Amino acid sequence: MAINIVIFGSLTDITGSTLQLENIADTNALVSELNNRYPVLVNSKFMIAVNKKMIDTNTPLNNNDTIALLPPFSGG
Amino acid sequence: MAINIVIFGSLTDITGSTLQLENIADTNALVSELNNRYPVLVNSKFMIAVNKKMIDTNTPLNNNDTIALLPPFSGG
Amino acid sequence: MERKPKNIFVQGAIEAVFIADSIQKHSSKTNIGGHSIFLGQVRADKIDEKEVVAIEYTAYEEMALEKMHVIREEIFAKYNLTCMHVHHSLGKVSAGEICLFVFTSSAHRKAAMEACNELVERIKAELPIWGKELFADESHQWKINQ
Amino acid sequence: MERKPKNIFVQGAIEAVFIADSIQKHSSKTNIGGHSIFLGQVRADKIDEKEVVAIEYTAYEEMALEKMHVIREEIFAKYNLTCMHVHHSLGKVSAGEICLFVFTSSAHRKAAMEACNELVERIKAELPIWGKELFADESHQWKINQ
Repeated sequence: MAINIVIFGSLTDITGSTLQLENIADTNALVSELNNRYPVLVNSKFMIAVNKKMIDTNTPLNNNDTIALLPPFSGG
Repeated sequence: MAINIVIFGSLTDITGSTLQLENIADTNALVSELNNRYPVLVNSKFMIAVNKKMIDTNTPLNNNDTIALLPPFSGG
Repeated sequence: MERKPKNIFVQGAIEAVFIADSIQKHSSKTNIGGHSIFLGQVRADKIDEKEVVAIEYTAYEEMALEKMHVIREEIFAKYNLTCMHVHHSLGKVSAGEICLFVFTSSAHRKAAMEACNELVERIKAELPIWGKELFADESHQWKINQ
Repeated sequence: MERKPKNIFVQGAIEAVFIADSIQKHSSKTNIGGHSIFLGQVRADKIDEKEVVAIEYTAYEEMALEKMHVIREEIFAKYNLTCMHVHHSLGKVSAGEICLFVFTSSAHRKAAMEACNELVERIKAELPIWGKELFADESHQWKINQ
């Protein structure tokens, strides 16, 4: 199972702007995996959107879902 | 003693835009004289400025004072 | 800083290109973070089947400029502004044209926005300016501010 | 009335002439009495002796446009507006240039002013857009909204 991750703002300095990961069951597992790969992420504040909807509880992931990592917005 | 009166807004439909009057001791006397000359003025709401300062009590008038009759403002 | 009374009056409508120039001039002030602009536009109100085609503005100019100077000083004292510009039409302004242009700028948006709103309210309430609403048949009615 | 999502994004700075054109277009809408405009301008902030020379904006565009569509509908439902226009820069905008243009119009000024203020707050808080503050030495820092 492939999930596509798009990354924005300050987080791109850590992870680059896209990632593809396999075998991630849900958003909690995703965060663990990301923290494993990029230990400094632990200090970063960000929200997660699954298919452009912001989520705030653990959410199961499906094949070809698009996940976005969104640090605090700073438009305007 | 001459006083110069400048008139603005809707009041100009009644009195024209300038008036010169003689022997008017104070603003109360002025209002009486105006009401005499232009009876429809009684129905008009306006403020009086003496030398560009708005007054709200009876005010003595001096030679060559400039009096303005100011109906409610409607700029913008 | 002592500021001199400025002339706020413009003959006829305020043109979009004048507004653009005014905005453009602020690009050299790189301490500005936000601009707030209010534009008053003449409405073609219908009154008893007759439509307003223009408003003709007159003012007690000297008194208006003195009062505007006081308002300007009070607004500068109250808000942390970089700049403030006010322009008001005199004479005939047709329906659809701009008759009032209020422009405030500040480092952070809140001051510019609040100052702009307060300025518009004070200009309408406190400046000796009158609008005469003109109809197509050359009759008129004096504008009343709400 | 159903409205379609509009593109709010502009490449680079928003030019004064674009703003003037937008104002000019409203002269045919003679039911408008007031326009409220907010412009965001890039500040040359000094941070540890280094000066911001530009901000580079990126966005999660699709999500931003969907969210903006929701905000637009909510603002139209809440305020009695004639029109609403929002433009935000993407890419590099130099200090002194305009990066945000919010434009609301209504018959009576209050609706336009309140809607404009609320729009600016919501755009800053809710749209997935990020600013990267660029310094002259090519280092950068990510902008934080207060």
